Formats: sequence, C-alpha cells, structure tokens
Amino acid sequence: MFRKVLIANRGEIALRIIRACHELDIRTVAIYSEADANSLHVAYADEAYCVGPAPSSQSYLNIPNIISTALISGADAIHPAYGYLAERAHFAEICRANGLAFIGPSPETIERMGDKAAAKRAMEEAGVPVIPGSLGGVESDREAAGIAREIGYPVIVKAAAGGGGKGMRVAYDEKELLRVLAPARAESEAAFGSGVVYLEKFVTKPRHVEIQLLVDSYGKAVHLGERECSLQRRHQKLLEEAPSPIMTGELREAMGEAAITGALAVNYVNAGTVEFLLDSEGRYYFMEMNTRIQVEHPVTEMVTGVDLVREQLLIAAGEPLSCNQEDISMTGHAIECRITAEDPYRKFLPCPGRIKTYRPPGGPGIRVDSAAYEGWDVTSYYDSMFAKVIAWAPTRDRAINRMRAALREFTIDGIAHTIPFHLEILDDPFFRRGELSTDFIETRFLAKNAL
Amino acid sequence: MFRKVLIANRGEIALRIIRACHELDIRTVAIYSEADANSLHVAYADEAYCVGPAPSSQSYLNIPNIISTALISGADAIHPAYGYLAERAHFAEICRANGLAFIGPSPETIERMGDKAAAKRAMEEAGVPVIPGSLGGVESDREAAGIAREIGYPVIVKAAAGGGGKGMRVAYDEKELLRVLAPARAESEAAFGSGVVYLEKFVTKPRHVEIQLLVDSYGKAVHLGERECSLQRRHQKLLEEAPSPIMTGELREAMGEAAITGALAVNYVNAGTVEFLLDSEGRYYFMEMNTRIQVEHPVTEMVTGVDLVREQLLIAAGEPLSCNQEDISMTGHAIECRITAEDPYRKFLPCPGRIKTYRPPGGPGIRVDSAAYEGWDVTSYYDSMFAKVIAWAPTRDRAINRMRAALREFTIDGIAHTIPFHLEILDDPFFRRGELSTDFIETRFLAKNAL
Amino acid sequence: MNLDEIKELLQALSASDVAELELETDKVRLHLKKAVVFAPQESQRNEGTFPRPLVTGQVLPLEVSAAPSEQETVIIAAPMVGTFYRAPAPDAPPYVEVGDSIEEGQPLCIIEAMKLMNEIEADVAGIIKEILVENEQPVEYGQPLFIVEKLA
Amino acid sequence: MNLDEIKELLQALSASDVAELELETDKVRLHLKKAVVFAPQESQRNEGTFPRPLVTGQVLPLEVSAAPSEQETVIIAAPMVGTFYRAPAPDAPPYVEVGDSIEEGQPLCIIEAMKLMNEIEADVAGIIKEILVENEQPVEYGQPLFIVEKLA
Repeated sequence: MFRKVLIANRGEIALRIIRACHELDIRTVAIYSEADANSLHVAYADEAYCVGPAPSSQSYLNIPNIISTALISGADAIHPAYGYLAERAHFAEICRANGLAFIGPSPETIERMGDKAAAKRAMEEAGVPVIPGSLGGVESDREAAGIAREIGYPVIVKAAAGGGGKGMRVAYDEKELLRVLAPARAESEAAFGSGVVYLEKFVTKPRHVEIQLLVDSYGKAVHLGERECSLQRRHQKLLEEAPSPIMTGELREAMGEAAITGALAVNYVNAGTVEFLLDSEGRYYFMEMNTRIQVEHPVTEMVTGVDLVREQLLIAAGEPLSCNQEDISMTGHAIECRITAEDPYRKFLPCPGRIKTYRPPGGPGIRVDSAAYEGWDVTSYYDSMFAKVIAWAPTRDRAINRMRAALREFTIDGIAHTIPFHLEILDDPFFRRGELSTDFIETRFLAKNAL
Repeated sequence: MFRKVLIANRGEIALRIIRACHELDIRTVAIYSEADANSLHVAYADEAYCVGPAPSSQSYLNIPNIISTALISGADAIHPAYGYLAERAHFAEICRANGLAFIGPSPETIERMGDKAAAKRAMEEAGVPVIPGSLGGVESDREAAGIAREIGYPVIVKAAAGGGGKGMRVAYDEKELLRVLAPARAESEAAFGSGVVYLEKFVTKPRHVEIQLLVDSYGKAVHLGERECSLQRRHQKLLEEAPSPIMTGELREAMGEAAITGALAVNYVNAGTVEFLLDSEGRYYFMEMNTRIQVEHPVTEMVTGVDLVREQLLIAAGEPLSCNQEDISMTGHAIECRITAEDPYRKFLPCPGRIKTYRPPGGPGIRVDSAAYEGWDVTSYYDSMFAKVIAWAPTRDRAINRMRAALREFTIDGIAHTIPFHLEILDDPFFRRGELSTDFIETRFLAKNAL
Repeated sequence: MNLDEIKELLQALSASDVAELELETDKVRLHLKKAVVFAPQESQRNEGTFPRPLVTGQVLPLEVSAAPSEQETVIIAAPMVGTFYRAPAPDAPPYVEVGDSIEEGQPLCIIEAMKLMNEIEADVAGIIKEILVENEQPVEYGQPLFIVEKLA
Repeated sequence: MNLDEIKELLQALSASDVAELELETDKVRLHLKKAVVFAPQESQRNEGTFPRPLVTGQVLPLEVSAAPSEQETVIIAAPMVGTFYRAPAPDAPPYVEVGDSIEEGQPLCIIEAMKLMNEIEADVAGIIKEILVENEQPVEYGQPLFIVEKLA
C-alpha cells in the first residue's frame, strides 16, 4: 500500500480523498494555489505546498510544480480526483515516467476514452449499444433517407463540424427529414463553414443513467449499480440518485454487464463510470465513459456501503478486488444535492463571497461533503460547488423528505446559493413520482417556475 | 399520525426529534429556557416558546408551563427524549389527563421499571436472568455461607441501606466470606446506621451490553440487536458501539429473546432498552430497563437502517410495527463518541464557554448529531454533552479508523472538550482488540495515562 | 473655541469611525479619544437568524425609552406560560386600562394555565403606559405584558 | 482652520482607508487617529489553525522592517516548486553571499524541478541582506528566498 499520496485537487473532493487515505493510514500531501491558503484541504492534509498563483492554469494545472511537489515530498502516488488533470492522458504519462502511481486507468485508456468518436467505435466493436447513426457525413438526401429507414425515426440531423444546437433538426418521418436537410446544411455552412451533416437516432425524453464500475489490475470487474443523473441544467448535473426510480433488476443486470464488457474491452483499470442514455422503452445507448471518480459517487456509496475512493487506492496499489458481483447489493435510496454559489433566481449567476454563517445539517442518513466553513471565501477562480448533501433512507420518498429537512436546516449566509432551488425540485410532483428526463429542469421546471 | 409534536427537551436530542418529525411532515414545537434562546432547537422548530429561566427545575422540568405550551400551541403529543421528564411516570400521567399523547410507555410501566427492586422482581418472574443473590438482608454467617454456596463464588457483600462502595466486600471463597462479613457489617453500621448486608453474585470484568427494543401497542415486539456500552467513566457512557465485538448470533438471539420477554411481561410499549451485565463466560444478567430513547441510539440506527425516533412516533400514534424480527439485520459496525465540554486532562472538569471555531467532520460513514455552532455558548446550566459523532464502516477496524480521522478533523476552539481523550481510546491496543469491561476506563485506561 | 463647538466635535467624532482627535492652535489644545465601545461581531450575530430572547425575570427596566422622561419605566412580564385575560370574567370590566394608577399587589390580569386562573399582581406602583398583549392571547414565559411608569 | 473644516476632515477620514492623519501648519496642529482598522475576525482567524500563506508573485515589499531604513526592502520568492541550490554545482562557490551587491538579471540560485536546473535571476538591483533558505532545501511556490535592499 502507498505510504504517501499527493492529492492534485482542491475543494470537497480533496477532503474526500484525504479522509480515505487517513482511514488507510496513508499520509497525505495537499497542493494549493495562493487563493486557497485558508482552505480546509490545506488544513486537513498532513503536508501542504503552494504550487502557484490563483488561476488554475498556473496552479492546479501546473504539472511541473505538482510533479516536483510529489517528488520532493516523497509521495508515491497522485490522486487527480475529478476535473483538472483527472482525464489528461499526458499527466498520467508524466506520473508514470516519474515513478509515481497515477490513481486511475492507464494513459492509453484515458486517451482512447477521451476521444468521443474513438470511444464510441470501441464500444460498438465490444457489442455495447451505441446511438445508431450514419458513420460519417451524409452526402445526398437519398442516402440520408436510407440511413434513417435503417435506424428508425425520429432522427436528428447534426452538423459534423459543430455543436451547440446550430444546424440541428429533428425529423419524425421521411417527409420531414427531406424538408429539414437543406436548412440544416445551410445553417451548418453559415455557422461552421462546412455544410456536412450526419444523422443519429433521436432519443426522446432520455434519462441519463450511469453505471459505476470497479476494475482491478487483474481484469476482475464488478458494477455497483446505476445512478440516475437526469436532473441537469446546461449539462451540469444538479441532483443525482441511486437507484434510478425506474430501474428493474433485469435492466440493471443488462446495463451493468454492458458497462463491464465495454470497460474490459479497453483494458480499463480502477473506478470508472459508463454513462448511458436510457429511453422510455428501456433501450440504453452508450454516451461516454468517465475515467475517474465522479462528483456524484456518494449516492452509490450510501446504497452499497462500498467506499469507492478507498477502492481506487487499493486497486492502484495493485490489490485484487475483495468483492464479487454477488456481494454487491443496493439497500435503500440515496439522493445528492450539489450546493453551488450561484443565484438560482438570477439565471444561476455565480455569487462568490464570504460565508458569514455556515451550519451544515446533521442527523440520521445525512452525509455532508463540503469544503466550506464559517468565514471562508468562495472565490471566483474555481468551480462554484462548495458542498454536497447526501440523504439516505430506506425508500425514495423518505430520502426526499430527509433531504428536504436537511436542506431547510442548512444555514448559509453571506452568499447566494442553490438550496432554495433544490427545495423546489424536491417538492415538484413530477420529481416525486420519478418522472425524469434530461430536459426536465430546462424545459419543464425552469419554464414553470420562470426562474 | 400526529399533526404537531412538542419536544420537551433541548440540545442535540431535541434536534434529532425535530428531524424525525419534519421527515414525517409533523409540525414541531420547541420549548426553551431563557439561557437557550439562541439554541438550534429553537431555530429549527416550527414554533418555539420560552417556558422559564435558565435552571432546569424552572424550565425543562416546569410541568405546568410545558403542558400549557402544548395545549396553547395545539400540539397533540409530547416527546420527552431522554433525561428531564422522560422517565417520570407523573408527567406521562399528566399528559394523558390533558389529552396529549406521551411518546413513550404508559405511566404504570414507567413507574414499575423505575423502581429498580420492583423491576428486578418483575424480570425474575418473567424468567429473565437477574443477578443471583439473597432476597433481603442476611442475618447470620451461616445463612450467608449457604446463600453463597447456592449462587456460587465470587460473591459481593453490600450494605442494604447504602451505596457508593461503603460496606462492600468481595469474597472468592467461603473462608474469605466469613472473614469479611463482620467488617462489612461494621462499616455499613458506621456509614448508614444499619449493619444489615446482603449478598449478590460478583460479576468480574463485566461488559455493559444492552438490547434495543421496539414494541407496538398491539404487543408485537422486535429487538434490534445489542449495543456495547462498557466504556464508562463514573457510570457515564463515553463511547458505544454496535455490534458488541464479542457477540455471537446465538447469544444475540438469546439476549434479544430475554429482553422481549421481559418487556412484554410489563406491558411495555414504544422504544426501550434492556441493559444487561455480560460476564466473560457469556452469562448475562438483567440490570435495568430504560423506558425512553437513549443517547447512543444512533449506533443501532447506523447498522440496522431503522430510524428509532420515527418508530417511536409511529408507535405512539397507534401504528402497528411494519417490520418483523427476520427483517432486521445488522450490517457493518458503528461507533459513537460523546463529545462533552469537559477537560479530560483536568479530571473531566466541566468547561463551559463560547465556541469560537466549530467545524464538524463530514464524508462517508460519518454522522454528526450536534447542537453546537460557531459563536454558541455552552452554558453551565445543562449537561456538558454538545455533540455526538457516529462512524459507520463495514468492519470494526475500519469504523475505528474512520472515527479517528473524523475526530482529528473536528475543529472546536474556545472550550476544552473530550476529543483528545477519545483519540487516545481509539488507539488503545485493548480497545482495538475489543477487550472491554465496565472498569476499562477507570482502572486501566485512566490509570495508565494518569489523566 | 467655545463649549458648543467642542460638543459639536464630540458628536462628530462619535458618529465617525475616528478614535482619536488632537487639535492644537496657538490658543487651544484639544485631545479627544474614544473608548473601545462595543464588539461589532456580537451585535452582528444577534441581528441574525435567531429570535431575540426576552431577558429574565418579571420586572425589567425598559432601556429604549428611558431618555426623554425622568421617570423610570418598567416592564411587567408573564411569570408563566398561559392564556392572558384582561378581566376576571368574560362580562367583567378589565382589571386595568392605560392611564390607570396601580399599586403594588394590585391584580392586573389573569393567566390561565392548565385550567387554573392565576391572578398576576403588580409588584411596582405606577401608571399603566401600555398594555402589550391582547385579551385571550397566549403568552410565553417572560413575555412583556404591561409597560408601567414607576412612581418616583 | 475652523470647526466645519475639522468635521469635514473627520468624515473624510472615516470614509477612507486611512488610519491616521497629522496636520501641522504654522497656526494649527491636528492629529486624527482611527480606531482599530482591520477586520478583527480576519486577523484572529489567520493566527489560528491555518498556515499563513505567502502572498503573491516574485518580488514583495517587506513591510516588517520598512521603518528604520530609508531603503526599500524586497523579497525574492520562489517562482516554482523545487529544490533550492545556492551554487551551480556541488563544488562551485555560491552564486551570492549576504552583503553582495547584485544587479538585475544576475543569477542568485538554482531551483531544481523535475530534474531540470532553473537559474533564478534577480529582478531588482540591490544588496543581499538575508538568505532565507538552506542549500538543498525544498521550496514551495512563493516561498521567500532572499531579502534584498533595493538600490534607491
């Protein structure tokens, strides 16, 4: 086992990793920017070194300074957490070159799964369902119609060169498809300088459901069930839960199997997550794989009792997985709310500032992963998330009620934050019934509340 | 179900009950003394009323003001928590007379179990093992020797009229017994004005192991396993855990059955705890029954997933128990540390004062039940316990490590507290091995550390 | 520089964040220095989330309006939790009205608690300036009931 | 200077970040001093559990010893994490000693980071007053290395 681990990150996830290390009697090295000198990860780690000024590019992304700190402090491993250097194959490679264990998969795997098209191809080859579509740009209307007939309607026409909605058109039948192709090409041409478009099956009202995996260095893999992460705003997850309210044992087994198959096909090692789109008929399609620990990992921990960060450390140290698939079961229901320094009533405007009062909730089934404290400054340099509240209860309804009570208790003065928004979601009748989709927040919830 | 519950208590347990009520959509009424106007239970309850000045006798024990508050605020039930009015049959009776549900057993049961001799007799009649001994005072040496032969050595000679060690003598054989009887009588005569002594079997190095029960109004009872509470100082529990490190499935079943038998024999209803002395050979003896929720209830909640305060509310509202004995299992291990405003390095001198910095721990498996916050004054009027930290993990060793990491994180400035003492216990090799007894802290641990 | 000018300076200094003032002219030397007055942290906290408690006992000097008058003004507060009644019976006239002179020991109201009617007596002599509670209103322990101008 | 002028000054000082004002003309001497200026909470907190950060950049004015001397004293801090070497090679003499005059651009030390030797150059001219780090000692970003008395 490692003797000393450097945590190349900040905020709540740095604390999370420090906790897992201390439980394993591993010493911890924190790095920090000048803006973070008063942060809790600096206070809680055994050692802490400043690696640069406030901007992340010069501190938390400053690879030479981070590697130097690891070497000088005598760390034998680096945990990248999420964000920053977590999915940079280059960084994992430099760690390896310097004799430091990188707590995550190999640089090759990171690189392969980081290229979204290559990842999709690899999964398709491994037999994991991917969203059907044209393999490249479609030339003619006739070709487009042919492909659409093959993959089935509705289909979506997308600009090959761009993103962000420009050039996108949905067609529910062939007549509509032939009508929208020309304007899609024109819009794409205007926006990106290329009129090439491609086709994909359009998944209506999809859910974002992801499978948590653990794979050891000996090719043994288990899945820890799913997380439902459909509640997003601008592709940022707001609230996650486990299990998914619509999951069945059969579907979980199938999706878990698919995720394991895909991961093993790319020689995946360590904790990872396969994200799927799940349609209303229970069909699921590979979206991407996150080759790191995720923000929302606690909901899986709460229902399985497995400490995922501990497992990451054990796997990276070469330990074989201690559990088999049949040892893993989900008990009860867990929900996570991400609390950010944003004003939900002013279009989620970031609101950095000093926290004047800070009283986190407590009691049964409540877990708080937070980097905040009374008198701490939320700076504008970094991500606005400063706390996660996780509520567990035997049933989903009770977990929602527990979360509601906890969020009402949670006292934060001095900055605007998203707790009022979460409280509205928790009381929403559709949410209560578990009727979720990735457009829930933006098309239904925000529209209704006119936030 | 109740619409509104008055909580006749303060501190962390008042918050605990408020949380359970809010989860069930029950409105809450807090009462407070003038010294507690800035307390969290006042802030978190839906309504709060001042019932008297700082001294408990005039506020938290002021029955007329508490009942008036309940009636005026329209509460339909009163939760007494622990301490204060929780085990006063008289108060339960007044609640009943005023049409208020008392969340606990009937006044008759409270009274019967409150009289320790009557409780012991009731248990013996029900067939629950009690500590064998003479039924009353022993007259002659011959009678004493006869009884000792019957119950087996070692025996303890105790003054019938007193307590506190005066007149107590332990004898390991008949010769020793005949030698100590005279000085025991003389000491008792001198101390209490009566030379009458009685005999009891002497349990060496006993453990304090208690069984948690839930009994509904229809006579259905389940036990939720045991708690090991041997770590005490002056009969005050310091650290509790579930399960007990020496428990076997067989012994748990036997003790659980005994506890249920005893409870049903006295028509017990609601949550309750049967305390046993457990000797090194696995023999257990009824000590007493606590007819209320206990400070250490969270360790049971962490390993069973059952919310005991919620169950109390449901039972008091007349709901039948929703679970059977076979639905209850213990998963993993939980430890609770009671954090008090006492200085462990100055003979546990109470240290009231203002908390200048307060940063509770967080992360996986950590639960904090606390009434403290930054800027709060720990007053000298009330109990010195202001926080409980509970750590859960799959194994006892990991729970200890998690607790250690959490207590090191827990930052409290401004007052002395017992965290350093708990950290020493957690690192003690005997504690690590689970070799515990009720004299552990005083004879071995405090002696060794010369605190 | 005359007295009024110095008083003006005193007020100006009080209102400002300045702690010390030293003035020297050929005719006069003036030195003003502020005491450390209040802990700003403290006052901030009490403005916050928590309800401000009513402090202690039955009779309190009322500080807010002390300045204008020479008379001492006191509060008579509820000694128990219960329902406040201004009169001994529903059809009886109130014990006291604003402007009434009261004597020590004179009943002022009833607080009903647990079906018992408790007569609350004045423990000062004076004039009722204000009645702070409505008839039949519930009161908590320490809640102000009457403002009384104490007789000198 | 009349009363109104002093009052204006009082207000102006209050509103400003200035702590003290001393004015002396042939006719008048005025001294104004503010109460504790900085947020007390802040300073308290920093004395506490957290390590005091070294603030920003490579060259810092050194406030502590500013008073006695007319010269400005600056700190040269580590621009990267690494191991500090006073000399270009183990057997070579140190780049600089205390008392040495240095010029802008003159190498002062080496910081080894990831097996690369980085020469750290002075960006002021002056005299080395103190060398704060031992040879071969690890340094973090922003750690003070040299105190230099800047040439006027």
